Formats: sequence, structure tokens, C-alpha cells
Amino acid sequence: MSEEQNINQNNEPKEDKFLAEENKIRLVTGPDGKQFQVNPLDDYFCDKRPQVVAPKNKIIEKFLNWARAESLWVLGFGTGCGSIEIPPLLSPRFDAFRYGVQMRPTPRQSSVLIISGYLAVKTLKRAIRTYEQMQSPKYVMALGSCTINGGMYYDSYNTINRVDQYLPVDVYVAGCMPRPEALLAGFVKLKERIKAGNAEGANEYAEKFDWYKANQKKIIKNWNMPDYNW
Amino acid sequence: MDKIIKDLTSRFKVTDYIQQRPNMAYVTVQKELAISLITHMRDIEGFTHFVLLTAVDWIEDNLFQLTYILNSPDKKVDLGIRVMIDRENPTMDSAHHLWQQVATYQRELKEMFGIDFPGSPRVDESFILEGWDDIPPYRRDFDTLKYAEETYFPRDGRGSNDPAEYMKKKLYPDEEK
Amino acid sequence: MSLKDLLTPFTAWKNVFEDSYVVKDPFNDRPGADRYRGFHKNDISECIGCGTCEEICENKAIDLVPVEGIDTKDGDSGLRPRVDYGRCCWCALCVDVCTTNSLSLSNEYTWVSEDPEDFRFIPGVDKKPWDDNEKGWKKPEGEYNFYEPERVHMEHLEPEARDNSFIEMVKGFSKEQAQKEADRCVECGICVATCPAHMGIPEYIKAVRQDDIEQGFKILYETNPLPEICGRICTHKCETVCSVGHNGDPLSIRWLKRYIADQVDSEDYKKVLGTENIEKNDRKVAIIGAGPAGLSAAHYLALAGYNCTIFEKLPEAGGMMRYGIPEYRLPYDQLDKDINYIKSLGVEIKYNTSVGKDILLNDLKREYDAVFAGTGLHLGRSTRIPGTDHEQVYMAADLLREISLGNEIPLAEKIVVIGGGNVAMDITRSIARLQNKKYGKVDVTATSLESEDIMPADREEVVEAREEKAIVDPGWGPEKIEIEEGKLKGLHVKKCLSVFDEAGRFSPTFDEENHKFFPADMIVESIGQGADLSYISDDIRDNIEFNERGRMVVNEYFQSKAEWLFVGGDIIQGPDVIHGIANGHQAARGIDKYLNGDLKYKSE
Amino acid sequence: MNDIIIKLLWTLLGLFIVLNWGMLMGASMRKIVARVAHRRGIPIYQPWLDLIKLYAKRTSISHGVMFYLGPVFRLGGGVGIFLFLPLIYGSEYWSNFSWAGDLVLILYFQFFGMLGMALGAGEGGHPNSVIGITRGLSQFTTVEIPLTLAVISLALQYNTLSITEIVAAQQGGVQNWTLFTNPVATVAGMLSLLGALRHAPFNLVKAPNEVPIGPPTEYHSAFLGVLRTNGAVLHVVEAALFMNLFFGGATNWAEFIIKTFLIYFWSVFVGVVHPRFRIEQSVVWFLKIPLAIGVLAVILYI
Amino acid sequence: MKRNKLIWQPDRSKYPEHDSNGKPIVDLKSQKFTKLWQGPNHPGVTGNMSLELTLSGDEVVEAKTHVGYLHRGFEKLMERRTYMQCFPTSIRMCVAEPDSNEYVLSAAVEELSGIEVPETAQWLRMLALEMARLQVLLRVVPGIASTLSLGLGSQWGMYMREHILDRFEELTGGRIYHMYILPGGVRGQLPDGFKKRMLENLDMIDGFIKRIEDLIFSNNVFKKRTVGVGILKPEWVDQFGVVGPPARGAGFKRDVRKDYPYLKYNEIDFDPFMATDSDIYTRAIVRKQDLIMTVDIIRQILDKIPNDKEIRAKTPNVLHLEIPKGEVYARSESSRGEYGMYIVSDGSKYPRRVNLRGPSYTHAVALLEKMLINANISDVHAIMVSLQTCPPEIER
Repeated sequence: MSEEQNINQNNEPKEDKFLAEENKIRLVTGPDGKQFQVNPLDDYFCDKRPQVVAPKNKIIEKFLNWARAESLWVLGFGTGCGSIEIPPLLSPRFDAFRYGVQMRPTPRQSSVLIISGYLAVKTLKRAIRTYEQMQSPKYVMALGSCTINGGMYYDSYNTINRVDQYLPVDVYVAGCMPRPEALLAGFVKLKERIKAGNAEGANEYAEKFDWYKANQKKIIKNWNMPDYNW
Repeated sequence: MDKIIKDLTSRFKVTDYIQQRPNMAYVTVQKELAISLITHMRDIEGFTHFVLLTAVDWIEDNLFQLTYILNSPDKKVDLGIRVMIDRENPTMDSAHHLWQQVATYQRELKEMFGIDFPGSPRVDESFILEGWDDIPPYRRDFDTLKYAEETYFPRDGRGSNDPAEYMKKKLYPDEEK
Repeated sequence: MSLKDLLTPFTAWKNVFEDSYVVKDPFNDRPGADRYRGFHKNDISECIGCGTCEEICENKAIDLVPVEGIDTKDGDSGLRPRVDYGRCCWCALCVDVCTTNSLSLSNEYTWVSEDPEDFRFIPGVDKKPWDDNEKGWKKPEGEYNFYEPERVHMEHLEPEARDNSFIEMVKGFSKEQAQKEADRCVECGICVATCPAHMGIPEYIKAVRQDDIEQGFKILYETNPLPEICGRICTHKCETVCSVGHNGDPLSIRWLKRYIADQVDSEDYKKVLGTENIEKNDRKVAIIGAGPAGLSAAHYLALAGYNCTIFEKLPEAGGMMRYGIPEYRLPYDQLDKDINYIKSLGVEIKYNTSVGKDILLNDLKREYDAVFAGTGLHLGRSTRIPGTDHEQVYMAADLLREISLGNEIPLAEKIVVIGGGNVAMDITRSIARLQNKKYGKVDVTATSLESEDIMPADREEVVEAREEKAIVDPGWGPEKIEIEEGKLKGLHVKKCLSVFDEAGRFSPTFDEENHKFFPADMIVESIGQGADLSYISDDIRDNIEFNERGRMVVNEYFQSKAEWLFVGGDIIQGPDVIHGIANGHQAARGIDKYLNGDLKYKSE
Repeated sequence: MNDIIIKLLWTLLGLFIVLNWGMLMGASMRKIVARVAHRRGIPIYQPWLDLIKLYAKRTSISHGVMFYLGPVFRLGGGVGIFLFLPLIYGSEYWSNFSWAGDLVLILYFQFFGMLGMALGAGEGGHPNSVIGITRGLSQFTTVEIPLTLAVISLALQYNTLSITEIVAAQQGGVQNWTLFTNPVATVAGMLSLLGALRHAPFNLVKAPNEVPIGPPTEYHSAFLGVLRTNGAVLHVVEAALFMNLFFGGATNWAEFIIKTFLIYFWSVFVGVVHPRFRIEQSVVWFLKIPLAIGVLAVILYI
Repeated sequence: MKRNKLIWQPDRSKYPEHDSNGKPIVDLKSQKFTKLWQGPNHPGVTGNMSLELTLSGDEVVEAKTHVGYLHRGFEKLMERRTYMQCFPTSIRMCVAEPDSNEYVLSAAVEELSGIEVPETAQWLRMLALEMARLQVLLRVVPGIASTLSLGLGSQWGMYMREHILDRFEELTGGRIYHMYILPGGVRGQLPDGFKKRMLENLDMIDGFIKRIEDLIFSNNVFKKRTVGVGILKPEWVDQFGVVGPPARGAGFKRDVRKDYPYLKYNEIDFDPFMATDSDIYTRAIVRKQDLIMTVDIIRQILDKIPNDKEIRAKTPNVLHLEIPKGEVYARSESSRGEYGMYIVSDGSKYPRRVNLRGPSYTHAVALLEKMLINANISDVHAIMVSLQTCPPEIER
């Protein structure tokens, strides 16, 4: 509980010099003439912490996991170089559709987030937000060296080194960048993982939420968003 | 090209003329005369294509070098114009009124080097970085590796050996220099 | 808007009747191209752990780590590259720069894992499915090198110009040549361990490259006080392990050393090395023999402030370097340049003073705080085949000494030299020159037990000897010397099949059928030298340990059991200048420690 | 009382068949489109998997009551059309709740779903939803006009507003189909079908490259499942409506399946090879060509 | 094709009102305007970037480009890397067409240090550059249509591109990042049978061009969407530093290959296509003509390429390659236009400063912001793709 409070306190807008003007706490006069305080970050967004939703019935869950595994909806968010190999994946030669992989344009409907390479700090913020907008169960697939240990940008001031510090990753694909075949192999591996019931990244994120948040806030200096945005 | 340079030398006191290749030359000009030189080049000499504007940090001399590269599409020659400005208090006259794209370059320089261009549109808005609170990263005194190691989390378990050192340790560990 | 334009888009529908382009099984149907840059492979038996791959990797993806089962030895650091696929960008620069061509990339490209820690492995050691994959990226063929594989040509005197004179035949590098040669260095440092003196080879080569002679000179003197000498006649074991040599010529490390030393005038030595003022203490060290070991010990002791006195039997300093090596290889003025510098540090040399005769070792013990003996191997060893007691049979060491002393040596028109080492080559080539002077023709044959490929002499020595019209005919074991009526007729030899047995011990086998006869008027034996330890009196001798082969036993500081006596150089480690220097240096450290009271002899 | 329950059960069975046929049809269309691109496309059972997955999502967030109701309204619209649409001509069981004025009701229900969606999507708060729904409503309005004109023409022709009777009038051979008896109205109807089924060039409502993906941007999990369920039903019933109006209806399930497939395929056939119009272009297009044809169809029968 | 006449166009010249600096007065609270962020995870934008659009109805009244989502600080990182290490690093600056990066870096390094590249290597470089252009154009030409939801051409194009990537793999060992052109030369000979396979692919691409002409360029709906839309006024070309196909579409025949011939381009017969209508359709046509021209150039290269063994000049040891003091700007024509690199050397083995001048830098920021004003929101991405903006090259 105390940690939770901590995080909320850290989010006090006045401490944050990067906070955008419209997100700062302000006084608003209502139609009845009364003044009241508005904290946009709290008031305009959902303030519910993510909850662990444990699998219920083993047999049913197995069936559902099978469906989940065979219907991977990928968010088309190219965070880095790797995104150049995603279009070929959907092109005639590789045709990922036959593996149940489909692209969705909105995070709400997607179940797989592909971190396709390095994450610049600015993108990391969006990636976190995107991840949180996705509905569980959700999976993260990380492409390329950059996501494992920084890759060729290990010494860059603007790219993170390890994705697993900020988001729970299910499958890594080696390569710089991985070929479409490797990506397909990644999907196959992800399917196996989901079917085995191991792909519980969303629950892990909810469990270790404070740890993840602390890591994220260490990097993203203008934490210009609420702690939880679902 | 030589004719142009001769003209410039008398008119704008350009120095350090280097002919890099037959159709490309570099000159240095004083900060005060830079914008009028560039305007002259654009309007009179036909250097209408603005190629790039960038800065070089000569930290040893406490100077920033601004490089404007102009190109004349008709004559097919390039001219690089160097302007040395003080590193301590770096400001430069803006050239955004000559080419609209220059504002973008100036925004980047402001962010990455901390060189100010008063009057340039949106020059104070952050361009590439978001929430940056260290010294401007392209300056030479900013150590990116150190910053990265402190800020991000490199995976541990790495460690290397220098062959010579390692062989010394293995083969003749006791010998001192 | 025409009707044609309205209808043509619909022609796309004809594609519905064409085949699909889909690859049925993308995981197996599409191997990478022949040149594809996939995952790393390493032939660990070829790899020497030089770390050039690590050096060029822009992502710091490669670590050099020790691998179980691979020992550190000369020319092999025992380390192997470990690749981090959390860093790698598959540029394959590591493959292109690999000095041994052991590293390559397979054309395998799929590696998926749930555990990010997986992606770090030692190619060739950690078994991977693609280890046997033949295809993939290898270093491109043709003119494609990241460093120059060929040596810069070192100018020599032409054979015609040198074969009747003792003028130095190697001309030395010009600045451009030296820098070009130094540029080939990959700075791996494998050579350092092999060099007995552990010289900072990559550092001084770097100094050459950057044209910082003073820095290079300082580095030389850190471990080697005789750079002019070493730069000419060192056995350059470093070059045999040079990683660049795996895929081209090794660096001319020796010539580069000589280049540095040549650039500095003898007057500037003290200034460059910063040894103008050395604080002297009042302790005294006696050094027996002004050979490389003695001079080296004297140098470092002098730097540490000790008062050193060298006792030299012969009229000039240098030991074997002067009296064993012909002038065409090591001119005396260069020798003096190094020795004079050491003398200038306050080292006193007493010439023509033979310890054991003119002064006794016990006196030294009494008068000095410590004694270093680097007396070398001056006694020629004989083959002891029948006929070696003939007066026309000489020892190479003796002849070389006589030549250096300026004395005339006995000469004949037909001479056979027995031996395949550098000394044998020295005497062969000296004789060739003298014969040329005297008779206007050369007829000298060098024969050795070892066949051509395992001859201990340096390769270029053999080549140059042949250029000078001497005959080198290796691979023959001497049988007997034929003497007819007291006159030497020649040497009978038989084919030698192998020199060492399986365990590496000296145990030659011969082909008894295959004989040969070398006619000769004179025979020179050059199969090795022995030490003359007669100066060690019996009472001291009792205090010293000897091993079963009669060599003195010393600890790692070359301290004998009689703690005040340090012994080094050829008598401990065999005939080699650089070993002598290294021994002298180490002994100097030992003496310093001993005199400060923190070194006790401890036998292993 | 008993009758109505049995009728209801048959209707539910019909709904089940239509739902599955809708999904199968959607999957086959996607496979055909994939063929044009030389792909193989999704497995034919993919829509069912997607649907199971959507309903099996563990979390779902809501943006308010209307957000819930949006998909429900939309489903209501789809099922509403289904309820009043006779599927198989001459069958007591498969004619659902068809009655004299069902054609008007169906035209209304087409709008009902759209409006419900508008409310729900608006509640989602995402600007893309709002832009999408604005486009959807404006396009749909213009799409309805030629369709209505075609229907009026049909009503004049057959003198009835009951679908069953219109189908009945077309029985007795291909030559009796409205396609041949009233080709002008058919053209107007089929052009408006392009807009109703929202394939290119009229797919700007969900345009993924512009306003990803329009109204359902914020919809996910079970909400999206409901929308997808509705989509499957709606596609079949839209096709069935046009089948009944212009192509002689169906007397058995095989005919039903073939005809709805071909009618739906028509929009795919056009859509695959065209980019999409901007909204004002599509509105202008509908107000020009199909409207003119529709007016002509009405004039011919006045 | 004449400008498409819409039946009715509202006069928006005075709406919204502008202040004295020409900035539109946008009061979001008035509810007349909508703020719409597109990107970074938006399927329409050309990469990881975002557009901040202020809308009035469907019309964009103000546009701002936000970049930096892909910033890795290359120019800083390269200051820490030796020239040879820069080479794999530089390639990542533009993902879509990495070969231009390799080439400009190599050309700059070679010019400063005076390395002469062997002739075969020059031809091979040209082959790689043209193949890269071909590969990009196969993606981009139908790509404009796919922003307008006609994805079929893209699918075919992608398949054609796969074949070029196969050839790349064969020639260079890499699929996307070829890392082929390095300071001093190239990294491999033509493999056996390469010419034959390449020519087969080129024949296939000829067929593909015919097909997309039918599908896209004669498509009425496509014309309706693109003709007269996204006009790039000729006076903007110099004002915004427009280069490459957008400039050629606006009547400025600028092509680095012709104007400042590098490698062996003066031995090749080609004529860059130029048009004057300067709308999206024209730019698409220019690119299509570029595609046809590129196929032709590759045929010529394959015909003329010599077969010497020497593919890399003798350079000093790359581990400590030092370059004389100086500065240099090397340029090449990428598929997007003039692509240049400015390198300052201080005489050490690390570059003092590297600066990349990518066409997208001006196209996607200043120019796009200008062009989007008064555009319809539906056209935003078509305009963007027609400029072929590449975010990683903007922020580097």
C-alpha cells in the first residue's frame, strides 16, 4: 500500500517540470459558480490499478488458450527498424495470415505488441501506453538485438537497453533485423507458449506493477500521463 | 568558383578558403557578416538550394563551428560557409527568413547543441528529445556511454579479457614491469 | 473518364486464377543464401583468441572468455570469443578481420527464445544446430583485406654486394616503410607473452605508427636495454606467433624495434629516457660477463641506483653478441651504442678480467653485496663422431670469436659445417665471405640433422646463406669423418628420418641405407655450446643446487641456493639474446628484492 | 402461443445458420481476395477462432453506459433486419416474422444499427471514432436514398411493400426476376449495395490508414465480439434482402447460399481493385449516379 | 490530366482567421476545431512519427510534425566509433534504403583520405545502389495507392521486392541491411549466375509495372483521389529544399546522378523523368517512371560490369584508420532525392562530426507542415507517402 501511495505521490504534477500545461492541476469554475480543483491526470483517466486475472477452469482455459494462440492480432506499431520486415510478412511470399496472424490498427483490439527493435525514450512512453491500452491476455514479442541487450545502440543516450525492464516480454527473436521467417518462428513459439499457459505477461505486469512503474519512471522524465491508463 | 571566392574575399572578408573538389569549396566568415553573405549568395550568385546547416563542437578552442552548405543548381557548385561562434554563449542570427526549412535545422541545433537562434520559429520547442534535462547531447563534453550505462540497465554477465593481460596472468603472473 | 480506364482495374481479377506465391514451409524451404550472414561459427582449434574481432566490433558484442579445455600457450591466448546476440548487428566485420580465418557466419537465421539470457554463446564451444552448416558468410575472396597481409619489403644488400664483406646487410626501414609496416599490427598482444622479455610490442609498434619515437624508445627500454642489438639479431619468437602471420606475413617486429632504436642518437639517450639524474645508493653488485644478461642486469640495477661492476674476460663488452655473431648481422658500432649508454649510467666494466683466474668468486662475494653471473656458453660442443679430434676440425664458437677479435682464422677451400642452428649459419656465411675474399669462390656446405622444415635456424638465414652461394643440405646425421693419412677428406653422413621421438625427446632415427659423403678439407662443428662454470669454486658449488643435466637450479628471480649469487642468461636458458636480456632484467629485480631483504631462495 | 415459440425456435435456428454462413462467407471472401494478391490467406475457420478469442478476453474497459449499448444496438439492427426478412421463399419456418410492411421496417433497421453505433462510438471518446461515425452516417444517408428510390420503384412495380410478395412475384423463372423486369431499379440498388456493404471505394468509415479504424476504434473484447457477430449476420441479411428484392429470392438453402454469396461478392469484386473515395466524393457520387438511376427507376413506374 | 474540378469548393481562404504573422488563430475551446494526433502507432504514417493535426471539419488548418520517436543519436554514436565501425552503424540511419547511407559514408571517407576505389567495386556499388532504389520503388509506387486502401498493388510489389531482396542476399549476404559498400570498396564479387537470375527478375518486374499501370494509374478512383491534390508549388522547391521525385514532379529536373555524376553514372544512358503538375498523381507517375528507368539502368549495369578480382582498394589497417583533417560533403541520389553526408575529421581515427542530410528532413517537417494546410484529412497520408518521408532519417 505504501508503495502504491508513493507512486501516486510521485505523480504530483507540481513536481514535474515537464508536465504539459493542460495536464496541470487547475481551478475551474462550474456552471453553478462554485470553484473546484481539477487534476486532469486523475480525473480524465481511469485510475484503477491493473488486476491479476487468474485463469479459472483448467480445461476451459486450455480451450480458450488454443483460440487465443490461433488468433494473434498484432498491433501495427513499428517501434524500430524491425518494422520494415512486418509488411513482407503479410505479403504473398510469407503470408502470415495462414498462421492466424492479423494486423490491427488499434491497440484496443490487439493482443500482440511487437517491439520491433530499439525503443527510443519517446517511443517507450508510447509503447507503455499502448501496452496498457491493450486488453489482457496480451503478449509482447521483441525483435532483434536492441531489445535484448541494447544492440548497436547500447551506448546511445536515447534508447533503452532491455525491454524486459519495462514490459513483460514473451518471446525474443534474434537478428538485426530478424527475417520474416524468424518472425514467423517467433509467432510459432509464442503460440506454443500461449497454449502451454505460460504467456501470462499481463498478470506479471499487474503483479510487479510497482517495479515496472519505477523502472519506467526512471527513464521517462516527463511522466506526462497517469500511472494507469486503461 | 575562384572568381566568386575572390569577390567574397574582398566583400565579406572570407578566410580559410579550401577547394575540396572542383565543384565544392569551403570558406570561413565572421559571424556578423554570415547572414548577409548567405543572402548575397542566394540572391546574387544563384545559390538557391540550401543543403544543410549543422554545427561542429571544437571544444578545445571553445568554439562552435556552424556550417551552412549552399548549392547552386544552375552552376552545379557547392559552397560551405563556416561560421565560428563562441561556445560559452552560443547565439547566431537566424536564417529562417531566407529558406523556410532552416527553422527546422535551427530547432535541432538549439536542442542538440544549445545554440540559440533568436527569432526562429518554434526554436524553443523540443524537436527530437522529450524531457531532456542534461547538457545538450551533441556537445563533446556529454558522454553518451556513461549516461547510457547509468540510466538504462545493461544486461550483466558480460566481461572480457585482454589477450595480453590474460596471458600474463596465466603464463607469468608474478613478473612486474 | 474512359470506359477503358473503368474496366482495366478489373483485369487484376485474372490473378485469382494464378498460383499463389506462398512459400509452403518458410522454416525449411528457404535457407539463407550462400553468403548469408547468419549466426556465428568458430573453428576453435584454429582460433587463437587474438581478440581482433572484439576490437573491431562496434557494438561491443564480443567478449573474450576462457574456455575449458583450451590452454593458454605461446601463440594462443586460450580465450575464445563469446558473442552476445543482444548486441550483435551481423555486420560480419569480425569475420572479415579475423586473423586466422577461424570465425565465420553460417546461413542459419532463426533463433527464438523466451529467455533473453540465452542469446549469449561461445561459437564453436557451445554446440548449436548450425555448427555444421557449410554455407554462410566467409571472408570475401580476392583483393579484400582489412590489413595488409604482406610485409613491407626490407631492403637488403644484394648477395653480390655482401658476399665478400662484413658490412651490415639489412638496410633498415625508412620512416614511411616503418609506419606502413607498423600499420599492419592488429594490437592483439599475443606476442607479448612469447617474448621472453615480455616487451610491450603492440605499444611500441603503435608509437612507430604515430611517429612518436621517444615514446616507443621509452617502451623499449622498459624491458630491453639492448634495442639496437635485439632489433637486429633477436630470434624474434614474437614473429612466429604473430596473429597477422596466420593469414599472411607476420609483422617485422624486430625491424620495427631496430627502426625505433636507429632513430635516436646516442647522445639523446639520456634525455629521451629521462635518466640524466639517477640517485645512487651505496650498495654494490658484481656482474660476471658483459653479455646480454649481464648488461641487462647492470642496466636495471644501475637505474635502481646500485653501483655495478662488470667483469669481462675478453677485451670488449658484448659477450656472444660481439664474439658469436658476425659483423654483417650486428655491426660493432651499433653494439657499442647500446653498451655505451649502459656504461654512461655508471656501470663499470673491467675488461680482460677473468673471474676464477684474475679475481676469485669468493672475493666478489666478500666485496659486493650480490653477484650476478651471466657467463654464457662459450665452449663448443662436439659431435664426438670418429675423427673429431683431427686438427682440421674446429668449433664454430671459437672461430667466430677469432673473427671478431680480428684474428685470422684457418681456412680451407672446401669446408663442411655440421649444424643447423643460427650459429651454424653464422659461421657458414662468415666462412663463405672469407673464402670469397681469399679464394674468390665459395665452397662451404652446411649440413644438419634436422630436415629443412624443422631446422632451428631462422628461415631467412638459410635463404640468405644460399644466396651467398653456400650450400645448405639439411637432414643428414654425421657418421664419421674420413681421414686419410692424417689428412681430412670429408664427412660421411646418413639420412636422418626423425629427430625427436613421440614424446618430444631427442632421439634421432636414421635410414641406414641412405648415405652421403661431403668431401672437405676442414670441418666446423656447430651443434651447440656448453657452459664453462669452472670459476665457481668448490665451496660455493656445494651450496648450489644442480639438476640432473648439470644445470644450476635457480628460482624465478634467478637466485641460486647461495642466496647472494644470481645466475642467468644462456647458462640457464640456452643460447638466445632475448632470453639473456629477460633473465638479466628479472635477476635485477631479484637482486633489488634480495638486497632489500624480501627475497629468500626457495627451491621448487 | 405454442406456435409462436416454435416459430421463435426456428428463427433462432435460422439466425444460427445465418451467423455461421456469414462467417464462412466472410472467410471465403478474404480467401478469394488473398488469391488475387497471390496469397493463401486465413484459414477458413479463422473467424470462429477470432470470435472465441474476443469473447475470451479477460479484461475489458468501458467508457460508460452508451459504450455498452452501442454494440447491442448494432446487433439489434442486424438481428432486427433478420427477424423481418424471409429467408427461403415458400417455407413457413424460414420466413421469420415477415409481414406486409416489412420492407419499410428493414430500411429503418438498417439505420437503427448505425445510430446505435454512433451513440456508442461517440461515448468512446476517441476522435477517430467520431470522425468515422460522422462519415458513416453521412455516407449511409446518401446510400439509403438510391436504395429507397429503388424500393419505391419496386413497390410501384409490384404494388406491395411486403418482401414475401415481391419474391412471390418473381417466381416462375429467371425472366421474372426484377433484374430483368426492372433493370434500372436493380442497378440503383446494386450500386447502393456497394455503399451499404462498405467495401472500397466506399470503405472510408473504417479506413484503417486514416482513422484507424473508425467507429470501433475503442471497441475490444466482447464488445468487438458482438460487433463481429452482428457483422456476420448483417452481411448475409443485406445480401439476402437484395436477393429477395432483385434476384428472385431463394426457394431452398442451396440457392440462398449461392445467391447471397454472389451478391456479396459483387461488392468485393469492385472493392478489391479500387481505392477509396473521400467522404465528400463518395457522397457526391451517390447523389449523382445512383440517385439519378433511382429517380429514373421511379419515373419509369409512375 | 487536368485538375479535377469538384462541383463545389467552399472558399476557405479566410477561415480560420490568421493573425498578423500568418498563424491561424485556433481556439480549441470554441469547439470549432478538433485536435487529432496521428501516430506514432498509426497505420497511415510512414513510420514511427506523429502528426498533430488541427482540424476544422475534415480540413486540416494546422499541422505539426513530431519526430524523435526513432532518435538514436547516430551522429553522437559515430563520434565514438572508428571509421570502419561507423560503417555498420550508419546503415541504420535509413531503414528503407540503407545502401545510400553506406555509399555516402564510404564516399566521404574515401574523398577525405584519398582512397581510389577499384573500377569493379564502383560498378558493384552502382548495382547495389540501383537495386536498393528498385527495391524501394517497388514498395513505394504501389504504396501510394495502398494509403488509399488499394493494397493489391502493394502486395504484388512486395512480392517483386522479395526477389530483389533475394538477389541482395546473394550478392551482399544481407536481406535488409546489406552492409556491402564499405570504405575502400565492396564486400563481394558477383556470384555465379547472378546476372541471369537478376535479368529474369527484371523481366518479371516489367510485367508487374504493366499490371500496376492497369490497376492503379488508369484507375478512375485513384485519379479522382490524387489528381490536383497535394500540390507542391514550384516556388516551394527552393524555399523548402525539395529534392528528388517531388522536385522532379514540380518541374525541376534535379537528379544528383546527372548533375554531379558519381561512380560510373556518366557511362550510363538515362534521363530522369520530369513533370510539372506537381500533385500526388504526378509524383506517383514520376516514381513509376523512375522504376522503369531503374530497371533499365540495372540492365545496362549488368551489361557493362567488368569482372575484375579487385573489389577493395588497399587501405591502411582499418583498426586504426586515420583520416586527414578536413571536412567533406558527399552526396548521392537516393530514391527520395539528394542524400548527403557531411563529415568533419580532426585527424584522429574517430570522426569529429557526422551530419546526415536526408531528403525527409525537409520534406517531412517544414514542407509537409506547409502542404497539409487546407488538405483533407483523407489525403494527409497520401501526401505524406507521395513525399516518401522516412522518419528514422529525420531524427537519426
